[in-house]
Amino acid sequence: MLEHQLIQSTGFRNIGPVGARTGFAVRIRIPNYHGTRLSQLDGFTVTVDGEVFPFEHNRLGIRDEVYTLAELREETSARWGLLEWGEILVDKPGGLAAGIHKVEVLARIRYSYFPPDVHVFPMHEARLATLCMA
Amino acid sequence: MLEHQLIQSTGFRNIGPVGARTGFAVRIRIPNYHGTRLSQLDGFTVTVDGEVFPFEHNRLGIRDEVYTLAELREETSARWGLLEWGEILVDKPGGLAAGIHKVEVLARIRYSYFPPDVHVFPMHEARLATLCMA
Amino acid sequence: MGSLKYGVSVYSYVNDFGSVMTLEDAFDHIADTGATGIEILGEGQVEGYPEPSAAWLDTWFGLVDRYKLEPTNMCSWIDTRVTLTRNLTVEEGAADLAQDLRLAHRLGFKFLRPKFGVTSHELDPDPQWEAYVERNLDLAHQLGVVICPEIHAPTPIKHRVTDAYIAFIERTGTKNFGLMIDTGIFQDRPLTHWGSHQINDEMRQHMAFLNGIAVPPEQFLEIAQYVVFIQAKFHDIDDSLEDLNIPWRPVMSAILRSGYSGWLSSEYEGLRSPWRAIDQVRRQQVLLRKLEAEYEAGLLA
Amino acid sequence: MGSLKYGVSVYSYVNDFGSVMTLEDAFDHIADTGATGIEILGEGQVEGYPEPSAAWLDTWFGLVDRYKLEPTNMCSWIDTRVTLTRNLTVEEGAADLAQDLRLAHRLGFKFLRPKFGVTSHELDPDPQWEAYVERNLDLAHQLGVVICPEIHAPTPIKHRVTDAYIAFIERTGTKNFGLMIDTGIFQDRPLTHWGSHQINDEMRQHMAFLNGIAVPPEQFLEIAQYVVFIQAKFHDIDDSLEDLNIPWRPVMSAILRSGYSGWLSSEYEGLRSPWRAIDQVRRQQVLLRKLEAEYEAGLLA
Ligand SMILES: [Mn+2]
Ligand SMILES: [Mn+2]
Repeated sequence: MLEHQLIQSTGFRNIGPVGARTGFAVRIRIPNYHGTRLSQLDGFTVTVDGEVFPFEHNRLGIRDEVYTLAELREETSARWGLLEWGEILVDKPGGLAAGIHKVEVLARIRYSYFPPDVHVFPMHEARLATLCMA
Repeated sequence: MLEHQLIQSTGFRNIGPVGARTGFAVRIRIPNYHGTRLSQLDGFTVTVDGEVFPFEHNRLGIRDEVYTLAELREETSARWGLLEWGEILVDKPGGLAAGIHKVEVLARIRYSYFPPDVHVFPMHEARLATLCMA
Repeated sequence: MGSLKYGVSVYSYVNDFGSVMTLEDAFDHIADTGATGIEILGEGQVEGYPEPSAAWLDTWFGLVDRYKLEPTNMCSWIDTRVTLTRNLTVEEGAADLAQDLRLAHRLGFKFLRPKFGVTSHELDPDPQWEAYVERNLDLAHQLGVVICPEIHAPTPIKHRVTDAYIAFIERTGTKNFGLMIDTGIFQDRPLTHWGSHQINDEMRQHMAFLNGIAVPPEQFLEIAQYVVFIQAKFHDIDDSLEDLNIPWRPVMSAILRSGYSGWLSSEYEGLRSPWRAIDQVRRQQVLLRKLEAEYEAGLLA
Repeated sequence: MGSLKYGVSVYSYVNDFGSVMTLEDAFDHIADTGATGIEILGEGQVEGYPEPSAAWLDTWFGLVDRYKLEPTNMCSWIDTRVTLTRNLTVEEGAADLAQDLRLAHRLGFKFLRPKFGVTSHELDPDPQWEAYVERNLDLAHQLGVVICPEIHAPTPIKHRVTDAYIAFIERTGTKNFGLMIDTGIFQDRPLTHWGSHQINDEMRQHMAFLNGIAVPPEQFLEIAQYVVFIQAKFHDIDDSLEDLNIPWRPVMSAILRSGYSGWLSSEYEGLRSPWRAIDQVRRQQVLLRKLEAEYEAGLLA
């Protein structure tokens, strides 16, 4: 089961080898009320303790695949199911320090049934989350 | 999955044939933090809209069995697992009206590791609950 | 008693679904309200959509059987703007609709609600909708499924969108296309919450429909002959069983006087605090049945 | 690095377990903290206790394997006052303990914490405890399981209850019986919540231990040789990573200076609002590891 909120407690972690971290991951549930074709997602901006990591550079990990923004935008077959979590993968050499961080996610979802000029819908959530292993 | 609270929304229902209801049921999760031998439960007092239905007369339904208080007190083999719901079965000819009711449950649990004179631990919860079918 | 059929949409439990509730739990919650129908989001409740596994299908039919719930409507979406740089072609959109029709049929649903992309702030559907649907009318007929786009706020009943759907029905004479009414169009008092957020003044300015577009319930009678499904949208029913947004007495009166005898499918869309929807749906089921009983007793004008 | 082993008790998630969390979720939450051990309540996490099905056992071993968590301690209870009119006999109590030892061993646990019935307001265990345990020492030895009753507030370290357990160890010379320390005994500031309830003055009067019995951490050194397991009980770690109730700096210092090299198993027992425990456990794991690192760097006296 997923946590009710967008940003999950578990899965907030550094990535890359211990001592040579390459970045971090934020686990989220799908920022939508239904499963979604990946091309309908237009990336995720992540902010940690005020430092902004823009959506253009972050990747999405879902099941065993990782997508860059360019790949996501063109992925019209693969889908993100309502019961699955995904993780936003963020480059940050050295990773984050162990401890409590303020984490914000701005997910950009596209709805064809919103008017074209506002069809990228920003969904924002913020929380304190704890990263366990430096 | 069960609701977090003791008294569940679903399962609050009249029992007996439509038009000749014999009483009602209140579904609860186990009033304990671990699974429990049934003999450690000493009955459930139910109050609906201020009307008290004392624990001596109510029955406990668990899985496919129903226990009177006397049976419960002597049942040293059967157990109530942490993931299972039970229902308190209450006699009330005619049943309850469809609609929103204030429902209170006072569960009496016995803990051998509490001092003998206070070893019946009363756990009380109250909520508004909706009975759907008269 | 009663001519209406009562169902519940699993959308009512969104946010809870997958966090505090499994699919089986949803069946249990719905069946215990006394409802006999279940509505789902295809890409939502169907694991592995659009091609669920055999194991999932077994689970589905097992639940339908065990909880004695009839599949009513399946919701789907047509992702018109499929990428940032191109739209679906007519062929692709029609193929997606066909895929959903087949899936709905396979799961036992009799209605399919596709949500089309729109082209304007008045939510005019992409003109391709007509081709998507027309190419699928034979398939829908073979499968016994009725395609029903949703009349949803801020689009009212008297509007060119509704008119165009009705014109299509008249032109084709089809029985496999009809209107779905979302009762949110009758909302006549402001919402206080949107999802898990309290609505503030800025949100109200940008989304005036949050205050309700207040379609007069009598207008339902004028289009009732085209209505095949009703989603009983609501947001908040208080502890006295009063709905704070939807005027159910005139709405139910109009629905019942029209002779509509299809599904009324509870669609809760209020505050998304965990577990709240479960009891809100129970309240609505009681409220709607009570009003139907009053109508039958001659107490509801 | 470090001599301590970090685990988490699934009891930390009680109330959430079965409502917002499955057993697999608990494994996931625990493994992601960096902990390598899992502690459970036998009659709690084991479906079908005391005789889980073959299917459940497959699930259990699959999870242990997948999440690479080592089973640490299993908690059990001896229902001394088995009915209102009679107590367990020595034979029955010993049989229940044997049953739990076998189950713990079968699931891969190395420690079993039985909770005995008590006879007084000072929580003296029923004198039969000694016979229950003594009859099972050979079995525990064969199975490689250590039986460890819990020293839990309001019982302090310097107390006849602790003394009696130590005397038993000395008398029998057993390696299969030892002390479990629940760090709630070191609590030196009042709790604000008990379960899902805010604590009021009346509760404080009746349950003075809610304010903390404040055992001096240095006393741990006096009994450390008998301690086989530590439940790292805690209630509230704030947004600055400060524990509001347990003085971890002197507690960790004492534990580390004693040379204890066993498990520290997180046991959250604070406010039971849904999902809160997940992050609280993460905070504690960070806090304890940070203090161990400070100790190793010579920064923790
Ligand atoms: Mn709707
Ligand atoms: Mn403990």
